[in-house]
Amino acid sequence: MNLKNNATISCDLLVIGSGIAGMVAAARAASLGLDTVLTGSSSGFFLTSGLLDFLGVYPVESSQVLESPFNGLDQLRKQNPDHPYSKIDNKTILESLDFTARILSSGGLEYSSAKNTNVNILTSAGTFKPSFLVPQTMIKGSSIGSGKKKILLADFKGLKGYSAALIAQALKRRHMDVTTVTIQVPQLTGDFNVMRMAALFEDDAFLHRTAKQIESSVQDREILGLPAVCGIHNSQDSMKKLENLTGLDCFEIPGLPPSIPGLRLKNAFETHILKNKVRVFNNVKVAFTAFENEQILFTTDGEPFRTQIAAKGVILASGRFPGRGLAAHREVIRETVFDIPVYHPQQRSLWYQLDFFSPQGHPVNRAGILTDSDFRPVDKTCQPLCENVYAAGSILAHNDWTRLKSGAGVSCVSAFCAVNHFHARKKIK
Amino acid sequence: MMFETLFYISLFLCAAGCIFQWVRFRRAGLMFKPASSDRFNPGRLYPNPVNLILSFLNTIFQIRLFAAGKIRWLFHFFVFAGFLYLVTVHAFHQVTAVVLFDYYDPTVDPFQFLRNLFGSLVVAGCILFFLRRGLRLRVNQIKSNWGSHLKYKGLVSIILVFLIVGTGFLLEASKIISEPVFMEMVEDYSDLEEGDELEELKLFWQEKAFVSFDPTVPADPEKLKNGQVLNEVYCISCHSDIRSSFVSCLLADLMSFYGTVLNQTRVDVMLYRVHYGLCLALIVFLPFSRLNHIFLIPLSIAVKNQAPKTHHQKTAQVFGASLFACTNCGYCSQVCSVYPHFQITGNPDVLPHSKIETLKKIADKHPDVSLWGLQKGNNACTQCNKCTQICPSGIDLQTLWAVTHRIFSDNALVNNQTFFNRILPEAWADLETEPRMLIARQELVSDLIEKTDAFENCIQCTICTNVCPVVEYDSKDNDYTPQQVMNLLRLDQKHLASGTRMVWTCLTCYACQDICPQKIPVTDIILELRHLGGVRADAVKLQQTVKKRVEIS
Amino acid sequence: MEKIIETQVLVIGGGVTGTGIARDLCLRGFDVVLIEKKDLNAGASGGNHGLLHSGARYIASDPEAAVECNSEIRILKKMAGHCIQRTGGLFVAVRGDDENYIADFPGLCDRAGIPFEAVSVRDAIKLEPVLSANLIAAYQVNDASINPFKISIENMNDAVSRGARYLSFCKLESFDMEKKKIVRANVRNQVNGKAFQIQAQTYINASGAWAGYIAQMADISIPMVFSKGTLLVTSRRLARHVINRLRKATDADILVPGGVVSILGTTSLRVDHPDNIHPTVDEVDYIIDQGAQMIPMLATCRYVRAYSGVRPLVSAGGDDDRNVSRGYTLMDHERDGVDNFITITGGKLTTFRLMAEKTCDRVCEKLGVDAACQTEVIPLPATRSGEWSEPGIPHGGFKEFKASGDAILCECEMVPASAIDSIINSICKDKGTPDLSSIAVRSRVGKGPCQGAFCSVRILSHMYQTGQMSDTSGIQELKKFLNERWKGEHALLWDQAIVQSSIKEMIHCGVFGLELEK
Amino acid sequence: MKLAYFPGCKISFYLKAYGDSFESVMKHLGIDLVRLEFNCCGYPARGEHFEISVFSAIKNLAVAHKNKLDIITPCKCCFGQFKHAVFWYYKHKNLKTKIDDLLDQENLSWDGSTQIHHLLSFLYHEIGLDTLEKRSVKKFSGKKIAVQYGCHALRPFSVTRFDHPYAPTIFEDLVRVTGMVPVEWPKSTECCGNPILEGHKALSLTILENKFKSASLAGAEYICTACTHCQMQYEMTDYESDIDTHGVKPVLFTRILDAAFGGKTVF
Repeated sequence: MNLKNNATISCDLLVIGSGIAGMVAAARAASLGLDTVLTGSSSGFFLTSGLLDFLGVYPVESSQVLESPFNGLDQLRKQNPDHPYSKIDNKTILESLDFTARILSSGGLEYSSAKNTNVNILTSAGTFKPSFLVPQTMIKGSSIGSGKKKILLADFKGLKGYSAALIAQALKRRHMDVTTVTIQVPQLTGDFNVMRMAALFEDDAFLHRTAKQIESSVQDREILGLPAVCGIHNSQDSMKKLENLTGLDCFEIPGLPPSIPGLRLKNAFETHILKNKVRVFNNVKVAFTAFENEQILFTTDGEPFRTQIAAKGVILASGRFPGRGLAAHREVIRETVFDIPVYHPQQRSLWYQLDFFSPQGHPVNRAGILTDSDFRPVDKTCQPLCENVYAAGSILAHNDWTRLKSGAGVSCVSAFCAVNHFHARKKIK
Repeated sequence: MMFETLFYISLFLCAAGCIFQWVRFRRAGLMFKPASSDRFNPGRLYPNPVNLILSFLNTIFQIRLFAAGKIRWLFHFFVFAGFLYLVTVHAFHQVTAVVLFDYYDPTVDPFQFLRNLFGSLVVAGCILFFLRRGLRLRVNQIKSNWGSHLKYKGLVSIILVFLIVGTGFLLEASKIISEPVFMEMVEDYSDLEEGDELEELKLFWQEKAFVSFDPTVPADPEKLKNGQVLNEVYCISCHSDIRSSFVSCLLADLMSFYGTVLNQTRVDVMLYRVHYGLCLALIVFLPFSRLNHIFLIPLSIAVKNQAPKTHHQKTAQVFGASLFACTNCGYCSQVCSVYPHFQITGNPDVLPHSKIETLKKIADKHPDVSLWGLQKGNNACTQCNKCTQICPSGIDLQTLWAVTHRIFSDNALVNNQTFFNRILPEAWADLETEPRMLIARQELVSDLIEKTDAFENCIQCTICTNVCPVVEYDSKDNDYTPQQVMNLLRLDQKHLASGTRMVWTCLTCYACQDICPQKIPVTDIILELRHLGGVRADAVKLQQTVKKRVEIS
Repeated sequence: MEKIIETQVLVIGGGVTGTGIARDLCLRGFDVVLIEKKDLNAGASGGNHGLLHSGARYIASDPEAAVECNSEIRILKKMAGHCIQRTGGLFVAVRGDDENYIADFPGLCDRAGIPFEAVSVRDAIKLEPVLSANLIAAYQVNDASINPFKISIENMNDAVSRGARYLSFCKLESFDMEKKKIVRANVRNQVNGKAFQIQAQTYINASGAWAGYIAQMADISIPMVFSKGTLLVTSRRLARHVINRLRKATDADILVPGGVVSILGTTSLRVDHPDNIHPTVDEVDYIIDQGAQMIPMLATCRYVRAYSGVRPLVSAGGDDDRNVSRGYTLMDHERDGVDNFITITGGKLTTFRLMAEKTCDRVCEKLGVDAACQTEVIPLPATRSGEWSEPGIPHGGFKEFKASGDAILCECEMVPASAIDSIINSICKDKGTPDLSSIAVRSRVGKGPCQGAFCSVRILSHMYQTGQMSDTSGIQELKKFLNERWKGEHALLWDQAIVQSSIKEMIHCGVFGLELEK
Repeated sequence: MKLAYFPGCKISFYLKAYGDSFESVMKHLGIDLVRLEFNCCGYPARGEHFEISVFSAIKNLAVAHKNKLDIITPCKCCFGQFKHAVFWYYKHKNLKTKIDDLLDQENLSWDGSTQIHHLLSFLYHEIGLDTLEKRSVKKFSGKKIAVQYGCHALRPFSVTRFDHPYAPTIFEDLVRVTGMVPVEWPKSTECCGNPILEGHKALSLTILENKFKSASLAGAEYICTACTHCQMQYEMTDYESDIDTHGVKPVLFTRILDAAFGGKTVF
């Protein structure tokens, strides 16, 4: 990606944003043979859980946890015709999730689902979270939901924000049989960080020592829960080794950021798209300059090494507030690349509920960009803003993903479809 | 007799001067001797004969100087070659020419001609030197208001040389026109009495050799012919044609206008005394003048070639006298890699030739030395070896800087990285005195720590800390992690932040900066904190140097 | 059989006045019990600027209060110096402000004996570069800032060390009256639900805004007026001095430096009830717009939190609450037919010591004890338990404590695990129940820009890991704490704050699904 | 093709082998290297003195500009510093004015047009893998090698635009040209430790040792560098005998390439 000063590069598709939606869009575009450029920062993955949700709760008002996402999907479409899922049929949704799992697999990370049903994953707060596509290292944990397994929970002394006792108490409330063990890590003292912890899991000697420490607590236990720090580059192998050493089934419990499963996800996506010759402008912000001759022109920051990018199509997957796709001001919420009109509650007093944990969610979380059925952002008259500008991911309106548990699903699906639409339209021409 | 006594006295003084200088050089050498803790002790540095011969050849032909600067080489070569001849063949003719050539006499050719030739070479060289100075052709045009003391060094020596050769020419000329000398010669080497014959010889010398007689001998072609015959009888065996001493001849021609007066005042005797006196002065002055580089350069080159081969070993010791081989030609500073450093800060001690001067002062326990400036300047050195390569004196500057650096470290005048390694950030932040230096130094900075939007967006996610190799490998000693440093800034604790170990151990690998989800320029901020801490530390150290100065020298 | 606690004096209310009274009484040799329905400073004592007035603010409206402030600030600086930052204050006027008031200011100050110094506009801006370029006048006065949490904690600690008992989360339910006297107070522990009784000779109602409700239990009616004030906390300190607007006291005209932050306030809004108040979006916007006239940066800077307090005022008629005297009200209810009951309410943070002194004088009088007030002469000792309530200044010896294996649990305010442990210890010593909220009262936990997103979980995990917590209430605890934080957060969410709150929601709702937990 | 050769400060004394092999490689490729009167790139002053670090770099660029040449450097730190300086030169208007004044005094000026090449990016983008492949007469098939990217070229990407800051590929691609097999090792983009060698030697060497260990675990025989400072750091093993290299040898990329091209280098 060495670029000369003031170089101009052109491409078929520019993907703005390196979150899940951006990555899936770039991967899809590459698989369709499109010349693709990806910009944005992928470090947001550190803040994700590493789980790929689809639809976990609906309706949110009644906190209805869905056994199968498809159970709620029809109702969602009926009640909320503007939700991204309402623009896609079930087949395409499954196709896109399958595609995502495949590209992750090609990037070295296995994800699996439980036959069109949600998987309930234990989190480090002691809660269960419905998810859909789950990393191999966590999937075994779904079996504890039945309450019949004898569980052993391990934590590491000094690992902040994770306590086996806390989870155990929460599980006891659900009448589960659970014991805990704390593992000492002599290599790490004081205030150590998660990455170091995770890197240790790639060391066989450490695994042996850990297994040894657990040994006395194993007794009648059947399954072992660990914080989600079991290896960075080779987590599946580390997990398998640990299972062999302890004789227990092992699963990871996702928790506070910075999240190692998120990092694995980032690595897998990046490996895949770089392998497929997507050009990546990491941590570079692009500014929209003009529509010109059916091309959309951008410049990157960083004078005088400013690069002009001329793209035939754009996938706007810049995310919400944390990804800086949307910017909230005291009076108004703006979209940061094209300044597309953003749907949001007019007065700021209406943005948030008084209860942080209000089941129906905060209205501002349904703010976002309105699109047509092809995921093209529309203006006030509901006309597409531009022939070849598409939006995908969390920037889309009417998707309160933290409540619906639909974050990754909407990202994968909308990105996948948006690229398909772009590709179809390009072929016709 | 008196002249000889004076000669021996001056030789004695010269020897004493040499001893004095030797002691001085040794003392400088002691400053650069290896510390007992050093792993590499190169032993004592003495030149071996081969190296000495090689460097002697360099001295004669000044090969290194030729490589560095042609004009400079030219006048050096003129002066050196000319003066070398004059000293060996003319001044010490009794031990050289007289012994080697049985027909030697200063007034016969080729000696008379060669003396003039080499003398004029010296004069030409000197004139070139003065012209170059006067026309500011000097290569070292470093604009600064410092170091006027450097400008006049060497000027004394060249003037002395010029005066010696100049008076030599004048002496020769004055002898040529001198009637008394002529009369003495006639008395000593002929049997001529007052009369026509003498008159004829006088006429011949008056016409052909510019001797001024009082009264003037009237011209007569017949007598002149006779005079020539007489000349062939009495004089020609010791006097070649006067015109082969082309410079003196010219001068004599000019002087003969005032011949009578000059002869009456015995100006030749006077000039002889002046000429001789100047030569003695040169001998006495030799150990202290710039001219000593004639001896020191070969010595320093010989030692440099002698020293151990690896740089690490070399840093153990520097030959003290090589400091004094520096002629302040300034070529080193001209090629210095960190010259822009000097351009921005104006600290002369960034530049090699000024650093040497300061080091000499330290070696001499000079009371007025800016150790701080030298330390700053020396720290800026990138060890690019360019100065060493170009140095016409062949001083091992590269090693010199390394050793100087070590001396500072040994004397607790450490660089900022080490300085902050020894300080507790809390104590550093509590430092009451906001040094005046801070206000005095108007610098442009990237300004990130003053702009809240650079770091305020930190969400304390600790991703930067997680990717930081320093945090990973230095967990025992590290204090604040990168995101904590950012947080300190938010808490308005920039001085505390600038004193943290994290800031000074940072590898500047930018891993944190490129992964920050909030795009906080973590590394750039850390670098700026270093800058801030550095400025403050400099001020603190400046106060310390006053105390340290005594100890170091 | 219900437990009965016997004591000489029962103080109701653990605000700065209540704790001040408890200490004052202890110094005079009384046996004291203090009950508080929540935790220290749960009311107005915890919801103010933390400003010690020089008095200059009241010179026109309430000269008497101005004189009181002036003398109290001197005493407090001497007696409780470790809780006070000698920031100094500025009174500044901008173009458009009432020029008559500006002109009268020096004269009024002189009359009240309040030291001041006129400062040129240029010097004022040099002192505080954040000030508006529209400045027209400036005076320097002796304002200071105080850490109200620290002063309460220290007062209570000193009282406890002198024999007082502090019962937190104990709510007064009713009085048992007999013959013009209160004989017993019925109290219920809010944590475990157990009821008990306290028998005292004298009962002091120092419950601030709730004074009316407490008095009601003794069949006494106090005409309370509740004036809600909202304040905003900036994410970093903007100014070194307290900056007052030089105008007739009104809304959003004071910016107080509180350690590493600045606090902007306040408003005055009549409310019906002192409970469940929280800042609203309209108030926030109004405060910012007003403040920005004086300090333009306030329009763009980041705010981490807004909070509201209720001023307990005793009505004297009239509509504008600012006209109601900010002076304190001391009522001996003998006149209302209850002999051993005293109410102290109203007043200001600055004069809390004086209020305590006057109250205690009355107690002495009633009980016929001859003991002089000593809070004027015995300095308040500094203890370690108040230490971590200091805003964010990182504590010394960071390196050593890191080497000893201590971990930072709250990154924003740099609170290490050892601090949490010592806070928990001191709470346990007071027979309290350590939870996230009570730790938050005693430290800076949750008060930084992340507003509890990370530290809540870390501290909770730490408490479980070390066995300081072992029941199933963890998730509820977490939700309660975060919701408490949310009250002060939701009205301020735009720009960077919304980014951070989104991340908080991502963690606690998106990943943990806490909203699904009942 | 003519390029201004910016060797950096350390090569001439500490790492002659790099300079020699670099020049040899360039000669093979028909690149005419011009030596100009350059000064330090300003990297050592980064963090020490902002103005100096930027001015030094811009002055070099101005010298190259005067000669109408683009710059090529074999050192990652020099490369990164040039980019970094240019970034600040344009960002900081007061600094630009001051530097322009100083340049003006020496009859220099810079308009931003000078291209800055690092050895690797130059080979990859300007020469091309095909050409290199064709020129490689000797292949070192099967030798496993770990490549060391240098931090200052990689990051921050928005300034250097070298390659992906965490998953770079160009070095691996270039190494493959010689028939060597680049191994995947987690520390390929991590710092070598050189910047703190003086101030925190022990830590610096710990970092170094861990790099050797990591490369060895990945099965590499060599660690390949294309940066003066990285190579100097790895060569610390020559002076500190107690560093455990795990049998991994540091090698300069240009030496491999020179050998592959049939140059004088014996490898």
